[in-house]
Amino acid sequence: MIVIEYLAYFLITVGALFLFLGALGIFRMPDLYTRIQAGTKASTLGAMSLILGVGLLGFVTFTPGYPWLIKTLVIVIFVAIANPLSSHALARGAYKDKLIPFSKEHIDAYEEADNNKEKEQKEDAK
Amino acid sequence: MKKLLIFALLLFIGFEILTVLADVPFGEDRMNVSKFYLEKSPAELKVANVVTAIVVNFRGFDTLGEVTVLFLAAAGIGSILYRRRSVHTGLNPKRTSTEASSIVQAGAKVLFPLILLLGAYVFVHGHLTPGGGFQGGAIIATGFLLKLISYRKFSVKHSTVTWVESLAGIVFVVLGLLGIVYGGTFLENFLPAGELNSLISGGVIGIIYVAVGFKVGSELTGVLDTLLNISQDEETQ
Amino acid sequence: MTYFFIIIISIIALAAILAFVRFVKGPTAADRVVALDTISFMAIALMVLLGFVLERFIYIDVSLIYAVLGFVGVITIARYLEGGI
Amino acid sequence: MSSTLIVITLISLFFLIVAGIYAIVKKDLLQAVIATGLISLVLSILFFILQAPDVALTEAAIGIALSTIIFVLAIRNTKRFED
Repeated sequence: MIVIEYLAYFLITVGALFLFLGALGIFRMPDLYTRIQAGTKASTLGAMSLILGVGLLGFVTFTPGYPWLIKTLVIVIFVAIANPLSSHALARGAYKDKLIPFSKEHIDAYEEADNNKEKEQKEDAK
Repeated sequence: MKKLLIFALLLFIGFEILTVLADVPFGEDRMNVSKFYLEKSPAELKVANVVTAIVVNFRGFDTLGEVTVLFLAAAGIGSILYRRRSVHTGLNPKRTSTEASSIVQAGAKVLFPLILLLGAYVFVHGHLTPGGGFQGGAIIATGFLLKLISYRKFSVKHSTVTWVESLAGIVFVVLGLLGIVYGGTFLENFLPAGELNSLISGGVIGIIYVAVGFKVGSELTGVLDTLLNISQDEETQ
Repeated sequence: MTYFFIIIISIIALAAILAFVRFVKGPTAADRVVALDTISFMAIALMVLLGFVLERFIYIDVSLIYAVLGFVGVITIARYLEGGI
Repeated sequence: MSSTLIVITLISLFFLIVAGIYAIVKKDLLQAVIATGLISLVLSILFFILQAPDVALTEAAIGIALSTIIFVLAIRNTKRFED
């Protein structure tokens, strides 16, 4: 039991630190795409581990502990699906909205892939 | 002259309001109605969530009015936007101009049943946990919206929406009328109350909240589908 | 134990302030959506934490709803920016 | 613990006021809608702290998803510009 409690405190601390790092990334990064990657990865990990830590702590503290743990696990699963999905859709939408990425060497792999696909389709048509 | 008249009128109204307010006692406990609700809803109705007991049972007639207002709003939106939609002769109306990316589609496929389950959980447990029919219906409509904006071919049948909505409304009204028959007043709780904090408790409250959830969910789904179906090239004409 | 939670909550509040600065500064609409998304996930974490501290089991339903529904709004705005809907 | 809650409430109120002013002042309608979403998020946290989970849940279900979406759909059927 005491091991679970220390693990929970560790997870909560890690989660809060990663949430802070995600916010710092959003604050400091130069353009939208880098901000998205800072916000998504760091804040997904932070929120997941913080909620899991609180769930473990509730499992130890409250007398019927398992409902608390199950509900927090459901929230963790939803966060793990939802946050990367929305960030992906947002990055794609911003790219289609013609937002220029910040970079010194203009390498656009997404456009190249699109061009290659079009070429292949033309060759197939021939 | 006019300004003087207005000033005199304002002075009179202010004097009247002050004399009325002077009769209100200060510092006494006057909240008799809320005390009645707080005592009666766990003791007699066996409902853990007092807000649900007030919304569905003590003020159930108001809830019927709210549902009717929502129905009128949905009907208004439908009647304004329906003519534009019927211009399209094709079977598949032009809702989205491009398909969503496959990641969003896969995520929508995974999350759609989970969101529907969550909405059903919220309105079935309306008398135990926070939330109820309105919130559950909104969650279900959001789930349908996720599917609608992800897939081009997914569409909601308006006849099904209308049937579900009408049936839910009929269930609400019939339960209220049965209350008149068995208990004497509209929406009287005539079913056995059950045990506090269990799923089957509170008599008609749970059934009414399920009906409200279906009604709100189908109405909002119909509104969102109607709003999405206006095509863009038609707007430019 | 209480001091621990106070420190954690203040870290989350500081992070929310940083994201809010990006919300005010952010030049385009997409930047603001990213800031809103991050603030909403911080709010989910904060609600679970407060539900534990205040010892209210039923309160975490709110954060469950937020985790599910918050992203649908973001996806709709993204699809609008994309020109999809 | 209660002083921490007061600090959170003050920060939330600050967010609320700034986002509200922003939603009124901004010319771009999409950004105003995003600010409205932030307002409903902060309001939900405030209702949560005031121990009204029913109202917080309603604000969460209606405010962040449905009203934002309906506003976006309305903007789609009109015109939008970015300044």
